[in-house]
Amino acid sequence: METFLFWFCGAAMVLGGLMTVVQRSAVVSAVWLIFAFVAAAGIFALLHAPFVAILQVLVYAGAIMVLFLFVIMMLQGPVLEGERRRMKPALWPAVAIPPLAVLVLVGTRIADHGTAAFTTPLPAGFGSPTHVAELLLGRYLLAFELISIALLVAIIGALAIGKEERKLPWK
Amino acid sequence: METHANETLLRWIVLAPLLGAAVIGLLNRRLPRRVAGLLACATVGLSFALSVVVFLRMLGLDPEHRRLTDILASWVAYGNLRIDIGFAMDQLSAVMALVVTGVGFLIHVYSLGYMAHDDGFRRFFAYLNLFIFSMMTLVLGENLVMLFVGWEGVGLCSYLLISFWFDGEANAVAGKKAFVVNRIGDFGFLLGMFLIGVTLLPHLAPGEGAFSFAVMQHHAPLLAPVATAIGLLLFLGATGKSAQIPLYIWLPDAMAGPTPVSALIHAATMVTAGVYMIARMNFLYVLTPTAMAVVAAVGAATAIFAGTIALAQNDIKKVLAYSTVSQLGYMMLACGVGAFAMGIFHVMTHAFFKALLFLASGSVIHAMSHEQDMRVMGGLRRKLPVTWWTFLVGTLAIAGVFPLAGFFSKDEILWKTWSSGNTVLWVIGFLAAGLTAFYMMRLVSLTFFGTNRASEEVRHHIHESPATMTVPLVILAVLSIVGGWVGIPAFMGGGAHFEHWLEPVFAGGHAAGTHGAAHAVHDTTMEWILAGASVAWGVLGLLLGWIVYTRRLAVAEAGRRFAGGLPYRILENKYYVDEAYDGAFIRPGYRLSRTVLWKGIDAGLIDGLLVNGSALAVAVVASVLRLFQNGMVRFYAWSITVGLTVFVLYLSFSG
Amino acid sequence: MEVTMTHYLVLAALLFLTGMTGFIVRRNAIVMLMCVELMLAATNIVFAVFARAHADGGGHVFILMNFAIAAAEAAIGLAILVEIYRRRRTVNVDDLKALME
Amino acid sequence: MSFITDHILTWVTFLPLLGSLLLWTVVRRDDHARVFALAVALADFVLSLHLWFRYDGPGGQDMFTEKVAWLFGGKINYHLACDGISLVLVMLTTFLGPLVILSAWKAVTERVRDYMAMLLFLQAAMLGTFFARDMLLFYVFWEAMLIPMYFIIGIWGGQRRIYAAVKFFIFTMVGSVFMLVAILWMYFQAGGMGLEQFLALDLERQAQLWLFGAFILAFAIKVPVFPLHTWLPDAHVEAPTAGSVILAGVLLKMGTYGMLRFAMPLFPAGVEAFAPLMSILAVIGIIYGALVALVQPDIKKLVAYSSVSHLGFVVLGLFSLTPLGVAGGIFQMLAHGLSTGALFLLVGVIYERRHTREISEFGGLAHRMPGYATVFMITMLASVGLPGLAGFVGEFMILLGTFGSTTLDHPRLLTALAATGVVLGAIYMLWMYQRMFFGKLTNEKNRDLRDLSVREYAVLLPLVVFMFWLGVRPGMVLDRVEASVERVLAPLAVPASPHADDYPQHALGGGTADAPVFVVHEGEAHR
Repeated sequence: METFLFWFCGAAMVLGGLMTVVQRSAVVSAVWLIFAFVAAAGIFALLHAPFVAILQVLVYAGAIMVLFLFVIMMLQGPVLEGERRRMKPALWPAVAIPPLAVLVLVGTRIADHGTAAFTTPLPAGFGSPTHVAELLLGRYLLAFELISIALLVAIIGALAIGKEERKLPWK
Repeated sequence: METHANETLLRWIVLAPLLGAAVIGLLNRRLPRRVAGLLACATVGLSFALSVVVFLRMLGLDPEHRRLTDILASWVAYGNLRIDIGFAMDQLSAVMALVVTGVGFLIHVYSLGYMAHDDGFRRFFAYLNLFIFSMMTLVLGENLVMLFVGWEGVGLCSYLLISFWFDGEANAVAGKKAFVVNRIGDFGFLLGMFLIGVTLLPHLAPGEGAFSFAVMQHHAPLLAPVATAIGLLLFLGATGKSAQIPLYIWLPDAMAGPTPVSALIHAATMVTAGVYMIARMNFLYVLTPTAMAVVAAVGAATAIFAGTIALAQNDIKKVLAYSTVSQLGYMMLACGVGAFAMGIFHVMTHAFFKALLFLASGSVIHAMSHEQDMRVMGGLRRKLPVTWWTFLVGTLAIAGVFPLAGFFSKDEILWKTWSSGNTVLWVIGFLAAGLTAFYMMRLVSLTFFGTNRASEEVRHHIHESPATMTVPLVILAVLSIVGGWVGIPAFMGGGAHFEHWLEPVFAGGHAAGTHGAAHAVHDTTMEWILAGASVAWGVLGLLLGWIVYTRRLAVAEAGRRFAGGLPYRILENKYYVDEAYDGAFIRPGYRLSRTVLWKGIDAGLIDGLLVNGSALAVAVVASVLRLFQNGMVRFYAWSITVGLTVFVLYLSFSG
Repeated sequence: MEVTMTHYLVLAALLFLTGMTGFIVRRNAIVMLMCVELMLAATNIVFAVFARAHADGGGHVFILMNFAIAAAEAAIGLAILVEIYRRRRTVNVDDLKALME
Repeated sequence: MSFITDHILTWVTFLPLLGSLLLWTVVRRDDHARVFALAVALADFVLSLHLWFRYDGPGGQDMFTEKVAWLFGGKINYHLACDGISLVLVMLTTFLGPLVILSAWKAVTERVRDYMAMLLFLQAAMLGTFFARDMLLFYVFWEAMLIPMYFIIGIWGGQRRIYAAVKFFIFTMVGSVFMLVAILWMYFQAGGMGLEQFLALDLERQAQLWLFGAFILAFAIKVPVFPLHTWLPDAHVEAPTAGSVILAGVLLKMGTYGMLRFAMPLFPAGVEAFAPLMSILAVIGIIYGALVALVQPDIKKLVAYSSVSHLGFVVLGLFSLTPLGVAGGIFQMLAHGLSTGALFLLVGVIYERRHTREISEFGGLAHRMPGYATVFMITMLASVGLPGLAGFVGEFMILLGTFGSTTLDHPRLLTALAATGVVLGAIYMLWMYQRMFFGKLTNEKNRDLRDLSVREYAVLLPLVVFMFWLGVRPGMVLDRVEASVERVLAPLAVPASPHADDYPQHALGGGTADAPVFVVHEGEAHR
């Protein structure tokens, strides 16, 4: 069952990713990306990270991608149009070779050394919201707080950038 | 080296004029002119009074203990280098202090009249007071560095006062020239001091200041191996300050300053600082016959050299200036032959009669509406009676007519030169004495005899100077007559009091210094003969000068045209020494600095080739690299990808 | 064939390379941002894999951090894009050469 | 107050930084910015007075030490301390700070807030550099100085300000990079960044030579030593007045301070090998700077080249390796900071009025501006080393120290050549003065010049007072520096007795021949 789910979700993710890149229209790309993210949530679930999987759907596929779609809709015209011209064929190898090289490398590595399995047994409740929450508000409290500040700054920053004609309260 | 009596009055002798200078300088316009002038005179007068008080106290002491000190504070104390801010007065500095403050006071009073209508009245008196302060620091400084402080201070005041009327380009240039030439001398002075310091410092006991005169004298044997070098270096300093060959060139130009300044600084006091310094360092000079010989030779050469130039000058102050240079040569000559006391004696008498001559010439200039060219003077004898009589006294004194002050000092110098076996130097000195008499009489003749050659308007304004100016003249005239009587030599039945007074200071000098005199026969007959000869020679010079320039002007004209006028032109142009210095040092130096160093090395080589060259190299590399900086985000991303890939590959193959 | 750790990692690598390539190839700034999100998701998978391998929940916490970063990045990035679009009427990066010089 | 006095160095260093941050964030109006900056600078000066009066390290050791682990578990520390040498330079910095701000009161009208903030930021970096006893911390402060100076020249400078700023930046950066490499190398050897750890290293001769070269390059550029000086005239000419004053007054001393604090004690073998070269370059710098200053048509450039000359004296004093020469060098740093700082301020005064610095544009200024002429005269005399003013003591000690140096090859020749700089100094200064102030007032544009204002007097008079004060009472500096100099020079182990052998033993009464030349008498150092 796990095997099937992995191949299913994995294939869906790769497909989603490829379609995101290939599709000309930004809207279609975004939709494919949501597809990939939902599949990623499946992968997380398979990796015993249920809480993360849920958040992946809620935050990523939900909130962030909605934001993207929102902006695309807001900007309308040019964004919805496809890209005007394709890349010059002469440059294709330049783009393709590095990732392919990495893939070849990975392939040879696996051929040489085989695969590695998960060995460590997992405690009960691993990856559950309770477990993650304990860590988040315990061991990683400082990081948690810092990230909250980062988010706050991002909010203010986005506001400052987006506000029209610099009508900011402090200017 | 014994414990010296403490005398806290010394500091007030020095500081009183400084106080005056500070008050006048700071309050400036808020101070009424009268108050400023009187304050300046009062502070110098106070200095003089205190000097007299200390002098009298000194008389009451036994000769061996006539050294009073007053240490104010430690100035520099680092490791075993100690320099104190302190003053000391012994017989030598007592003489100098009395002369400086006394003559200084008279000249201050004189200036009240002379500068009465000048805009810079207050500034003038502030500078003048500052000068007295510096000069007293020089004279009373407890150590060589304090002396140097005063030395530089008087140089500064000289600079300020020469360029006092800074409107005129010439005045400003002359002031700068004086300062710079003095600085060249200071270069030698500094190195001499360093040599002393480095030699003595390793051997000092704690608390001994290396530059203290007493300490140096105590350790004089240590200095013996380097005495010649020190002596010559210090003498370079003295040639600057006391206007000896080759650094005399600033003094004649310095006459651009107000006349009281010429009298005080460039005749009576500051220029004798070099002589004072050498006399002060006598314990060192007696260790080095070579340096002494150089001092004597340079002194004699300067005496005759400046004397010849004075023959052909037309500016009344320039004549006096060259005469000063010449007289300073005499003083150096005296020091060089070991007769330090005579050098100082001449410093004193010269201060009287030369100050007198300058002040009197100032009176003439004042009367002539600031005209200084003797060719348009003449016949002033009747219109300026006081000036005329006092000027005559000064002339007779400088010519060495018995029994005026100049006779005793000059005669003694010549005698000591003769008796130390330096016949050549004696001949030079003797010739120069005749020259002095001749050109001084030329000056008198052109100025006071004959008919007045000035324009109608100027002639109309000729008047005798006010009392503030004439009273100092009279006092100085009296001093020029009687000033020499303190040193009537033994062979004339005098007590040679002056020499005996200074004896403790020059004790070392007399023991070892007058090497020639030690085996010379002390022949009073010879002394009489020489004295008679020099008086006769002087009178001859005077008569000749009077006859040629009052009665037989045609002879003078013939002299001028002698050999196509070439010798005269050379003299008139001061042997072209200024031009030679200009061509040899100043212009090439300027051109070197400008074209080679600045434009060549700085802008061309370093900046052009190295700095901008490397910048160019960077620019070439950068222009290649800029192909990559094309502003395309995607290109950047691709670059990162490639880099990352290479990195991953490297990692996996290396590990 | 049993699904091992390697499978997951290769999957993550594939996703990452896809995102990376997309970032280079696409000209539309919004799509480029989406590609960045894709790469971030790939790294999240790696985190999850190693959290599973070491039985350490720290990896999950890190994924959450990454979410926050991704959100912030998206917010700022999109805000900038909107601003650029207002001024330049385009979001095509080839037309945006202000970075040059 | 103890919360201040317990961390006095941190307060002194970071108060200006705090001030600059507040300027950027809180203060809005220009006139407020001026007053605020002045208040901060004055407060910093007052704080530093605490150091001045409380410093009494009898052995010249560090005091007021603050050490907090910073990175890598204490291998790199936040380590500030103050000894006599740091102390006097810090006092110079904090003293010039308020004056500089006051001098920019009216001269700067654009972006006043930023300007003041830059000045305060710069001050913090300079103070940190003097206090740092951890090499990384030192390097951070050292580089931090570049940033505000770069902007001060680049934003508020003259016509060619960009060229000058970039030139300044690149010159100093090139040197610093080599120094950074050397610092890192030593860090791995010593296992920590502490200065005392570096001092404890026992390096091979070859290594020392390379490291010394790297350090000295950075410092020599900063000083600047001939032939690395060409950035200086450009930077000075283009920099605004306050920038020039700080640059000449303090920044250049970073180079000589670095030599004394780091390069010389760390690498005795390097010093031994390079001292002849450095002293020759110093002497060339003295004469060369003076000669080139002579022909400058621009006052500011003239003063800039005179700095090259004066700092040549400092370098010469340091590499004489005698306590006297080194202490003289430190004293000269102060004197130069006062006199050249004042000269730049004076140039700024006339530039504000006439917007030109060509000497030929002036002449006869003494008529219209007697007060200005007087202050200029005093400053100039201090600069040429007239006794009684600050310049003399330093030069005297340097030359005397060099004259008696045992390590240089021809100490007397070098001294003689260096002393010609004294003569040349008088020439170029007096000539400039004569052309500017004397003569008739010919240029119509100078007809209506105002004399110094009260504010300008307030800027200049403290400097003038200290020129006199240091000239007459140098002891207040020398006493604080003396023991620290001995301490810094200790690793160099200079053979003490120089020329004692030159003298016949009998003249000395025997026995005293090997007494050291410059010894600190017992007890005297503890005054």
